[in-house]
Amino acid sequence: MRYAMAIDTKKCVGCSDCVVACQVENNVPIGHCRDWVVEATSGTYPDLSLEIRSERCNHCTNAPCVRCCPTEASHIVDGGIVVVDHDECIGCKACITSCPYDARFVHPEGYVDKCTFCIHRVEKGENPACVSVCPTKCMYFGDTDDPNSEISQLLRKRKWKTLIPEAGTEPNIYYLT
Amino acid sequence: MIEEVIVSGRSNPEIDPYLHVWGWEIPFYLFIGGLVAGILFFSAVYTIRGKQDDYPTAVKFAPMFTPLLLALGLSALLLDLSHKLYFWQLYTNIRWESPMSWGAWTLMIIYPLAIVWSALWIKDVFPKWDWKFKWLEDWIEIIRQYQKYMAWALMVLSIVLGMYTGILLSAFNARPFWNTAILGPLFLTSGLSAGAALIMLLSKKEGEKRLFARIDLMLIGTELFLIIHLFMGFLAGTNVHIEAARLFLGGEFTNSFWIFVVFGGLIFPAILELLELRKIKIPHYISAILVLFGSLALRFIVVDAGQASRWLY
Amino acid sequence: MIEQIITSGKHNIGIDPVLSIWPWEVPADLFLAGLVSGLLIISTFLTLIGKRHDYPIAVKKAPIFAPFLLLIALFFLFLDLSHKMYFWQLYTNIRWTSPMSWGAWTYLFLTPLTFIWAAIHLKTAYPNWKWPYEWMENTIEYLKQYRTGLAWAILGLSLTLSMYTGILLSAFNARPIWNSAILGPLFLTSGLTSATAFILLNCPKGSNEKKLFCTVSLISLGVQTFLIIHLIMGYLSSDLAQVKAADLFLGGEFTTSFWIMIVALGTLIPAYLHVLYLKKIKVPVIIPSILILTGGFFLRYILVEAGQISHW
Amino acid sequence: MSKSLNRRDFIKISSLGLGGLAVANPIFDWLGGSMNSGESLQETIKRIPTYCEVCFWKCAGWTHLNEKGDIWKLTGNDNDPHCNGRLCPRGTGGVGMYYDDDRLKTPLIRTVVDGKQTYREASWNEAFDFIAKKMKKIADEHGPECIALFSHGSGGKHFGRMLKAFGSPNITAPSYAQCRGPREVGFFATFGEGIGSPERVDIRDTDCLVLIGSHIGENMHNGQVQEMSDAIDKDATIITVDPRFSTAASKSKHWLPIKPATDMALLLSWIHVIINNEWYDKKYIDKYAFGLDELKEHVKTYTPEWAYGITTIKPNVIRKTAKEMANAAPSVIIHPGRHVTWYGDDTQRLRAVAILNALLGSWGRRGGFYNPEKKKVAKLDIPKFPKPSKTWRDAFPDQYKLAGLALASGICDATIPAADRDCSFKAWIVNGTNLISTLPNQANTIEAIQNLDLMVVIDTMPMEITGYADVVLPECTYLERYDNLRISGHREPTIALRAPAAEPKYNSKSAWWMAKELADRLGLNDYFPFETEDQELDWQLKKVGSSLEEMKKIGLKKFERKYDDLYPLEGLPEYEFNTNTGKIELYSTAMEDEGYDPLPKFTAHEEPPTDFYRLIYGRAPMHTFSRTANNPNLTDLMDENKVWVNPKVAKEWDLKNNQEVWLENQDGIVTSFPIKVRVTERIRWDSVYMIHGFGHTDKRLSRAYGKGASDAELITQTKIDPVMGGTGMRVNFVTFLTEAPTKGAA
Repeated sequence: MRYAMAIDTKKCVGCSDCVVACQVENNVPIGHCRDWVVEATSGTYPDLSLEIRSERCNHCTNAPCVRCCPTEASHIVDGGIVVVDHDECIGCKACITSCPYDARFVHPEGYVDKCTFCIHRVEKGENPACVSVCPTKCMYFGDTDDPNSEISQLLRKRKWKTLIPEAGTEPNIYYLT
Repeated sequence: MIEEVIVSGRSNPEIDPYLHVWGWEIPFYLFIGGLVAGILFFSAVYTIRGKQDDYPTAVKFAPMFTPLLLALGLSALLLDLSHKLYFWQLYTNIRWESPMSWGAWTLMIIYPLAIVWSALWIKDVFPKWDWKFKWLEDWIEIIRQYQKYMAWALMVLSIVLGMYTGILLSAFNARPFWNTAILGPLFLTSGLSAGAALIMLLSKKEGEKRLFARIDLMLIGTELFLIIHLFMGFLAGTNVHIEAARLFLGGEFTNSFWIFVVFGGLIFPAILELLELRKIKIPHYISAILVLFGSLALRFIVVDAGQASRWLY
Repeated sequence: MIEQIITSGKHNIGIDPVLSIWPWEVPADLFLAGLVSGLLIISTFLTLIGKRHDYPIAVKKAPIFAPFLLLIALFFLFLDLSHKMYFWQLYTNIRWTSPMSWGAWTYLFLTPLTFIWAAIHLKTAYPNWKWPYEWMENTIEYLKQYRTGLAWAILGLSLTLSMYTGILLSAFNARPIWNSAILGPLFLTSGLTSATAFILLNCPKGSNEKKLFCTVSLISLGVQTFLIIHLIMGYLSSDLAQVKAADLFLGGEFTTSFWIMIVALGTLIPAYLHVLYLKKIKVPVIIPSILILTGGFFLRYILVEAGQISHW
Repeated sequence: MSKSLNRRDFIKISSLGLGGLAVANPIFDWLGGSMNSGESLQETIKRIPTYCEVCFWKCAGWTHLNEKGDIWKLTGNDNDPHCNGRLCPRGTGGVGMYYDDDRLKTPLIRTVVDGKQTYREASWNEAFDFIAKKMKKIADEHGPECIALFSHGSGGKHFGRMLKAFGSPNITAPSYAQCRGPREVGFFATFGEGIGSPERVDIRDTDCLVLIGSHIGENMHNGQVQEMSDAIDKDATIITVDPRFSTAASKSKHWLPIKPATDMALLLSWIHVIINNEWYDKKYIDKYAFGLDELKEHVKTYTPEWAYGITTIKPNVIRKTAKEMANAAPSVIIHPGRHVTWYGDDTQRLRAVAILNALLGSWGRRGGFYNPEKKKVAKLDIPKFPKPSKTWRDAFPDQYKLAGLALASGICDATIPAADRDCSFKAWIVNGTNLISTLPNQANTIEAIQNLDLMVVIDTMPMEITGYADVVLPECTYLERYDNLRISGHREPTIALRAPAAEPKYNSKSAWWMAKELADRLGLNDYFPFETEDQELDWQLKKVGSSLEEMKKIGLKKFERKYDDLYPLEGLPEYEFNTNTGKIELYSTAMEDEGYDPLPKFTAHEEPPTDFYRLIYGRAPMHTFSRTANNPNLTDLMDENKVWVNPKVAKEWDLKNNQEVWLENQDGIVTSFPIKVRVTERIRWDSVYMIHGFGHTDKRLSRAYGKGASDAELITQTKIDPVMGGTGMRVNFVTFLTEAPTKGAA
């Protein structure tokens, strides 16, 4: 089972609902966030194009943050979700430096925190908080191993890209362009 | 014009606007690791070659500092941990792929060895010293026979510790400036030259000072070569590496690196040592202190520059 | 799934489907250059620290072979050039950023010096050797007094030469296998190991020189293994291209040849044999030396081959 | 930056705090090898229905409590047509309003302490007595009509009932004359019906959506954004007309980078093209429309070439977009927009939009404008309100005759005593709106306030307006109170309940309770027959065939439409429009009777002087004006606005990204705080853009004070719309000041 997320940049309006929903759902302390929204504008007035992406931890298959964690606090559970075990993390922050997407942060209580694909919801069969709140329904979550899951069909139908694939981490957040 | 802006106000402390998770603790800890590796390496090598009497400070006196230095280094590392109460988790498993893990284990092994090693020599350095307890005396005598093997073990472990400080950084492919294999040997040589400098500083015997001055010269030579090799490697790397190199060739770290680390920490002390070897009267502690300072500054700048180099926006 | 295929039928010789423009000449040249520079480093180093007389073979006898090996290396390099008539163009300018350029210049300076160095030591190795001409006799006598200066120059040049062999490859960021900064020191140490092996080959039995060079060879084999592991780890903790390149050695087509020829035969077994020798167990020194030399050559051959296959 | 305060305490912290126990805890975990995935599992034990108060869209949803019974999160109600189970960022961030500790805590009364005006805390009874005594005094001297109520939110209904019972009809909201007014009047004059909120646009089924000044995706009108995303899925054509490259523009097939203040020219040229090429819906127009020939004659000269000179949009683009609209007709929408008070001729512009929609036959057809239906809920049987002797209209003899509701800016001007007016307003009650930043021309508003005898402000947050009040009453947030049922018109009529999820925090109370207490003191208690709010709701719900209990379980109840007239003009049946001629009035007789132009004409607007740029303001998806400026969750997303500057202009002024500048408008007013520059290609070279609702000057707003600059301070010039009194606010020009202005802030 390989969970992944697809974000349709054609529909995302950059409203940051996913950011607030994640903060509220997971009690992320104010001043920190597990996901964020990027607006990439290119061209010159009036020939412009704008791509809006909601970014978070990519739950990489070859995750540098899991490789470099000395206490195995940062580990991959089944479904490919990268989680941090709060009681095993000593806060050496090696994983923060090793993540090319800057998707981790130090929780005021000391351990390192990150997006967990809302594993407590996914285990109950629900979608992550950000996917279930997105007003433009532009975020899809599912199992890419299962060929007829919604996300697999989308990845077959649509053009997509991932963030800095050349960093070698095999990210699992796909941006439909 | 490409404009990539985070519009949802991401401002995670220590990560935005650019990464600054490792303050002064980790560079200090790496410097201490290098210094201790240098001292122990020299003292172990010269014990194996049976030269402990020709170079008393190197073999006997310098290791005295290592337990204290290691304590300092470890406390700096502990200070840096943000989840301090769980630090013992480091020793719940060995993770070969994570330099931080086998670095911690090397420290765990090297620390008692350093204490025992300095305990062995304490008698020669402080004759008046007596172990209050009887069983301690004969316990040390028993260990004395294994001194040879301990020396070998210490030599290998100090090399591993010296290399670990570099490889810890080079394992992060997310930070282009750190992601070069040359950092390992560079930090090893820098640690050895710091060790040699400290020994030069402490030693009273003229012969010893001259030997370590010559060793230090050679180490500084290799260090300079490795630094040039580092930058040539970057300039021939991918564009993120080129950008990382540009931080030092015109970017924000240019003058602080080339002036403090390269000139102040390497070239100038090398010239001083050369003059010393040519018998020109120069107070020897200047070059030693400069080398130590250069080595510390090298680590500070490498850690800061690494966190400033990035892939994304 | 991203499928990228060239549909316009591109098949340039040597480049498609897989790059193979440096077959064996270049690895042979790199190996010999490493060997020669190793020999010269050892002999000059020993002269400089005043141990000239304790180790006659290493300081005097071995360098005599150096010039000939260097010539063969240059010949291989020349063979590899496709536009042979214009090789002198190499010396029309110095291009600091290209390792090939400063490599060529080092060769230019080093070859005459190696001849002189060998000539100086010829008399001691073969006492009854007689220089055909009178003027050659006294020029050599005259040159003897500059021995230390000559030693420093040759030491510097041969160090650059051996590092050149590594850096030549690591400067290409198009080839992930080569683009690791560790290749320089790796080729330097591998050169030293093959030099010690060469010296051991023509050492008289039981001389303390042999014992010394056994330990030296053991240490440099240890360093070499460490560097190889460091090389592979460096690949694995780097970007996608290097991770995929590392697969060539961990399950790809070079796994067997790499781990057996280079690591096992080239380093571990000779090291073990050296340890046995140091423990006074009768071991004919030929075997480890030959293994080291072949291992050295294969190290370069496989790295050059694998480098050309790995791509972005 | 906001304090990194984690008020929602959760189990892990308490365990860590107890020293020894903390160390035992991890060891225990380690031994137990608990696969703690790092999340404390917060079951959704209890959820209470509510509808959102953070903006006027009023999405119905659920407040979830965590296992300790505290408010945890807000999610949408799945079968609410407003939000289909997905709240917008401000709705989800609504919990921030409850947990914001800068909230008003107790009633305050203004006193003078050693010469300085400050507030002292007072009990509720003391505050109510103070207000009641003053109101009676004003009513005796000047008559009850001299008391006005400004409100924006569900609190207004309760105070409205109390004030009408007291005898004053002057109840207004800034959302009419400063926002939606012109649109309602424009469409009423054409189709006999206004647009109402939520807008009756059928974006879900449309094939072509034209956005003129409506930034769906940046204004986060939840329903519309969701339907636009469905339209994008369906490959509907989106055409955006905007001098700025907005989010909607990036989604559109055609983006027309129009020169600001020239939209009217574009609309008229579109009408010209559609009529002359006979692309309009002939059967629809012949059956329903009136005045086509006059219109054809009127637009004869407004050719695309003429429009190109004014709007800088190429003629072929104008023709191509017109063709796209015609091809998609009748399921095409020329979106009326919401905040449309820009240049003073707004009603005429909206008339042009209405005419264009009529020509394409989209009114009352699928994919165009549907006919929303509201559920009739029984009124409370309370006595009739006394007939007021004068209304706000008397203050403006024969002006703004078509204004349907009271004008907030009008009442504000009428408060300043003027020679020709026999009396002016003496008391204001302000609820849920920060007049300092909603009404243009702050100096004028402040001057009006000086002339008041009594000013009562009821709000949840210490906004600037509370600084000027005589009495400040702390209202509890919508998560802590009952309110009227939400009865809104949509494809299917629905009613939604708002029930409290927690006790009101600090000493705050609900608006209904305040209105009842005040009514008792003014002897109007028979207008509040029930003791508590939920009894009133229960009575109303029983009348509709439901009950408070049932509603608490389902939160929202759908009803069948009385008759099947969702798309009344589908199939072109016989239909009587509520206009003078009973038809769609392309030529507006109502406007003609009142002496205004029956057909929209183009009027050129003032150009910015040299070194000045037109100030364009807009919305951010994560904020509702200044109401959420201090909300911890939402300020974490965006705590300050930036001024967008075109790179050419930035090079001219040598402005760098994130450089702090002060903005000075044409009247020399300077913003009190600096604002950061954002150099971006997305704005035209002749204008600058900034988001409304920042630059707060009230120190008690800890997260919002001094962040960014306030565009309201710069809007000193306004063009009043003669037809209905709307205040056109996009007529101000600004320039940059790179150093701090020497003289104090304006």
